[in-house]
Amino acid sequence: MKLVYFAWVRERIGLSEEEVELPADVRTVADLLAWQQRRGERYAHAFEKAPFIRVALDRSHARADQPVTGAREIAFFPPMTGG
Amino acid sequence: MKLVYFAWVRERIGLSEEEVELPADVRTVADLLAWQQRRGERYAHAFEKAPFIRVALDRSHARADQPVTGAREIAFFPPMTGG
Amino acid sequence: MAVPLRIRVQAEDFDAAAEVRRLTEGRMDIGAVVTFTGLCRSEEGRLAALELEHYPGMAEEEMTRVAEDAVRRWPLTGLSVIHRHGRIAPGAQIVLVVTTSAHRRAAFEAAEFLMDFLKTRAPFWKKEHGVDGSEGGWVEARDEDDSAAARWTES
Amino acid sequence: MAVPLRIRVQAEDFDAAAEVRRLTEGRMDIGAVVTFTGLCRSEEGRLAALELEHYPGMAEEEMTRVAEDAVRRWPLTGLSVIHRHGRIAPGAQIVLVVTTSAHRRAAFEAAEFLMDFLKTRAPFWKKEHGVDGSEGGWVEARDEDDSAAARWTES
Repeated sequence: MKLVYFAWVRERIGLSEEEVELPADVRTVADLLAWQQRRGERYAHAFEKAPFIRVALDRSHARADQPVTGAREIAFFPPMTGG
Repeated sequence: MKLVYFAWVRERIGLSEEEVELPADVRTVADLLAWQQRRGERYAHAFEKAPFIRVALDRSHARADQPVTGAREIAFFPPMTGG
Repeated sequence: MAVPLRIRVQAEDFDAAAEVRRLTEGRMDIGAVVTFTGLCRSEEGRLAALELEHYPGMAEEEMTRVAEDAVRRWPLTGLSVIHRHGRIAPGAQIVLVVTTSAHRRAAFEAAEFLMDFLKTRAPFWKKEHGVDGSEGGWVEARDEDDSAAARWTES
Repeated sequence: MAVPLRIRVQAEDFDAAAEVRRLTEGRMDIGAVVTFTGLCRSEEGRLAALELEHYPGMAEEEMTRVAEDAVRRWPLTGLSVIHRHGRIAPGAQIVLVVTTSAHRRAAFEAAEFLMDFLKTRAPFWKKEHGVDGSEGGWVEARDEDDSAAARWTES
């Protein structure tokens, strides 16, 4: 599964994308955010305000309770500031 | 005193402007509209829907109860349709 | 600092891009530019032209009053209003409003306010000319325009 | 008839007048054209530039979803949205929305709706670069933008 990062989430992790295998117990967006926090110092820092981080599944905004199963690309980013 | 007319008010009267002396008992915009209705067939036709006709005193929109005394130019026209 | 107001009544066509440049050039404090352009519609091919009559002098004065009102109500950095008169063909431009501000909400609201009040307060009247050579008569004012203007009443 | 939608994400600057021409040329059924242009502010001379990061692919898709929503809600005759990415200097253009319709209210409301939802749904992020060479950090999302978007909730 491909994970992609933007803005300060990308900067804090130090990666713009990576390929991962998700543990079997990571089923929803909320599970995924909690798992990210446990992946070491950089991830803990990037995801310390997990409720503020937005997630997109295959380029569509996703809610915390949405299942991640089957997604090919999952993106993590701060609230948007375009326009 | 100068009276000026626009749009279908102008067309019905057949004049775009005229100089008049107002009778002494014409004090307000409402008096003036009533007086115009009594000035012959063309005026009666132009002012038959007097409540719909707008009046401007010296180029400012005026209400029916406003006094006309002292005005140099009084304009009569239908509701506006610009923009 | 006085807000630049530009009010014009003219027979000639106008260039919205040039008006925008005039308000924005050399400035770094503008975040939002809204333009409204009103065009002449053919009404399903029925119209050959609209003829716009106006009250010279009062048209400019009334447009200025509405513009000054907008500047009092919203934090604008600039504002242009141009209204044409005379004969205008379908597809051609009739009216332009440009508002600029640091933020988008002020620019949008002020532009809508200006259009609503131009429609109901500026002394312009439209007469239709049909493609069959007929004079289609004077366009009637719409109640909708009065209620659009009424929603801006300050409480 | 399908409403022409034009959605672009690009590094290059854009020409609002050309976009308006593209939507209006040869048509006689359009009475109202609204444009919104978002510009980069210098924040009192503090900023050297904004850097706009975006999520390629999702940015276009999300802008298209918002545009299709606008077309469903208002009787538009056309719509263009262009959003730039990359480094943008104070005074330069960031975003453009153009809406056209027979009537002004639809064009105004749809343009405001598009801007409110681009701000809160399109995946773009602004980073500040200071004139002193510093990286000023990422611009924070404003609650005001969320409440601006919330007012369009269909009841």
